[in-house]
Amino acid sequence: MQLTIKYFGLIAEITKRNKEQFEFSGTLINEFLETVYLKYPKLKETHFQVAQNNEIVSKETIITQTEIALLPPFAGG
Amino acid sequence: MQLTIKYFGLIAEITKRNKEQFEFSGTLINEFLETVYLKYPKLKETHFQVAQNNEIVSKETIITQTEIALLPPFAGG
Amino acid sequence: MKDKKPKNVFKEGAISSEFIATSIEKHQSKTSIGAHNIFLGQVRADTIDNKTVSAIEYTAYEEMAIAKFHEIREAAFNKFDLNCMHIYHSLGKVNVGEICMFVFVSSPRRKEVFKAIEYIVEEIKANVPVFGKEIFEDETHQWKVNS
Amino acid sequence: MKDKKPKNVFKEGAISSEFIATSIEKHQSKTSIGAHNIFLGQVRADTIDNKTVSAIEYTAYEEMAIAKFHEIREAAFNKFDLNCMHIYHSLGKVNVGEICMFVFVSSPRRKEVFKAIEYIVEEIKANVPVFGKEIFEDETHQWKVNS
Repeated sequence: MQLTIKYFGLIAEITKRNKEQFEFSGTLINEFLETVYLKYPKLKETHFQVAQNNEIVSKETIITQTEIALLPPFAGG
Repeated sequence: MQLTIKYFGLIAEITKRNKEQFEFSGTLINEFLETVYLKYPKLKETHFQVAQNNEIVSKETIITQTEIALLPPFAGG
Repeated sequence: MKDKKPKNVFKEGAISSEFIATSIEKHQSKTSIGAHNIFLGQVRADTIDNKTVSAIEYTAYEEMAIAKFHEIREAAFNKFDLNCMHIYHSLGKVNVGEICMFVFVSSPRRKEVFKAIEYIVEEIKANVPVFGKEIFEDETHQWKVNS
Repeated sequence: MKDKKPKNVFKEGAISSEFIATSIEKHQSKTSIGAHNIFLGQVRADTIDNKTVSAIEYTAYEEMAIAKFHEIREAAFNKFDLNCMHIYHSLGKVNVGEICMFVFVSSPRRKEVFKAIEYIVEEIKANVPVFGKEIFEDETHQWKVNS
């Protein structure tokens, strides 16, 4: 399936873009991240959380949406 | 000695004035209040606190100032 | 900005939103501030025995009140890490819906302002000799008591 | 005034003191309100390794942020006795000394607003995906992390 991945803040600075599409045939967030790390090895050493369907999810979560977001630490307020 | 007594809020409504002077020869707040009650018996059934030198004091306190205030419940804020 | 001289916090009549805005704006040059907390007391149209409050007329034992406001101010500066603190209270008539008290604290960090604002407001309610005559729409009145 | 539709709380650039004043003024017709509490986040001129922050540029995962703001809003209305609640957060560049967040709660009684404001601010800090790029005077930057 085709996944849209969104990047924010420090993460977008590393990937040099705000979003992109990946072809992905696996099941879990974890597996998908391996694909992303191949393109952006620096993300492996960078702290971020993953959001799916507007919720932070663990990396063992099954991908059910076509949009995934990588979120660096929050700094609101 | 001559004492100035100040009345506020509900108390001033009962005494119909904001302040007045009393001649007093005793020692304690309590004794002085007896003089005041003679003039305003209704104050006996009215809740108030006594302030001397900008502090709430108990009725067993010795009078050291020439100004005493009778304060009804606070309603600031 | 701590100072040692008691300030007169009383203002005649309601506290306007413009006054509050100006006060906020004055803090924009203080760039070590990260968080402000503002408490506003507003006169409520309470209904008691079918009569509705239309205004509160505030009076105070001013000399003692100013001393108490100063004590509260000093205690709050000692307890909390604050850049500044401002307290204003109305005297005279304040209509329902209008602001009768304005407490403003600022700190580098948010945790401090939450603790400070509650402390200051509770201390004012408990210890400052301000009296409130609740005036009903029919011109009768009763004396307010803080709960 | 509780509503069920998510609101867009984001504003481009700093939140002005006039905007805050207008917001306060709009509450004067709500005469069951007795207490307001306002939290303001202000951009601090922090110094890190001898470089001083001159502005923060905010971005957000807006779709998720709006959903989270809505959840926080609903939870606060359920937990506390509030008349109204307003939340605004800046996006884009906010200079030091300017306001980047405005949270406004109103209740008949003061105890509720103290608890509510702290709850809402802490929830926002922890759960809303807003990102802040701290821009130094020499144009370099670092990414802010909430503490």
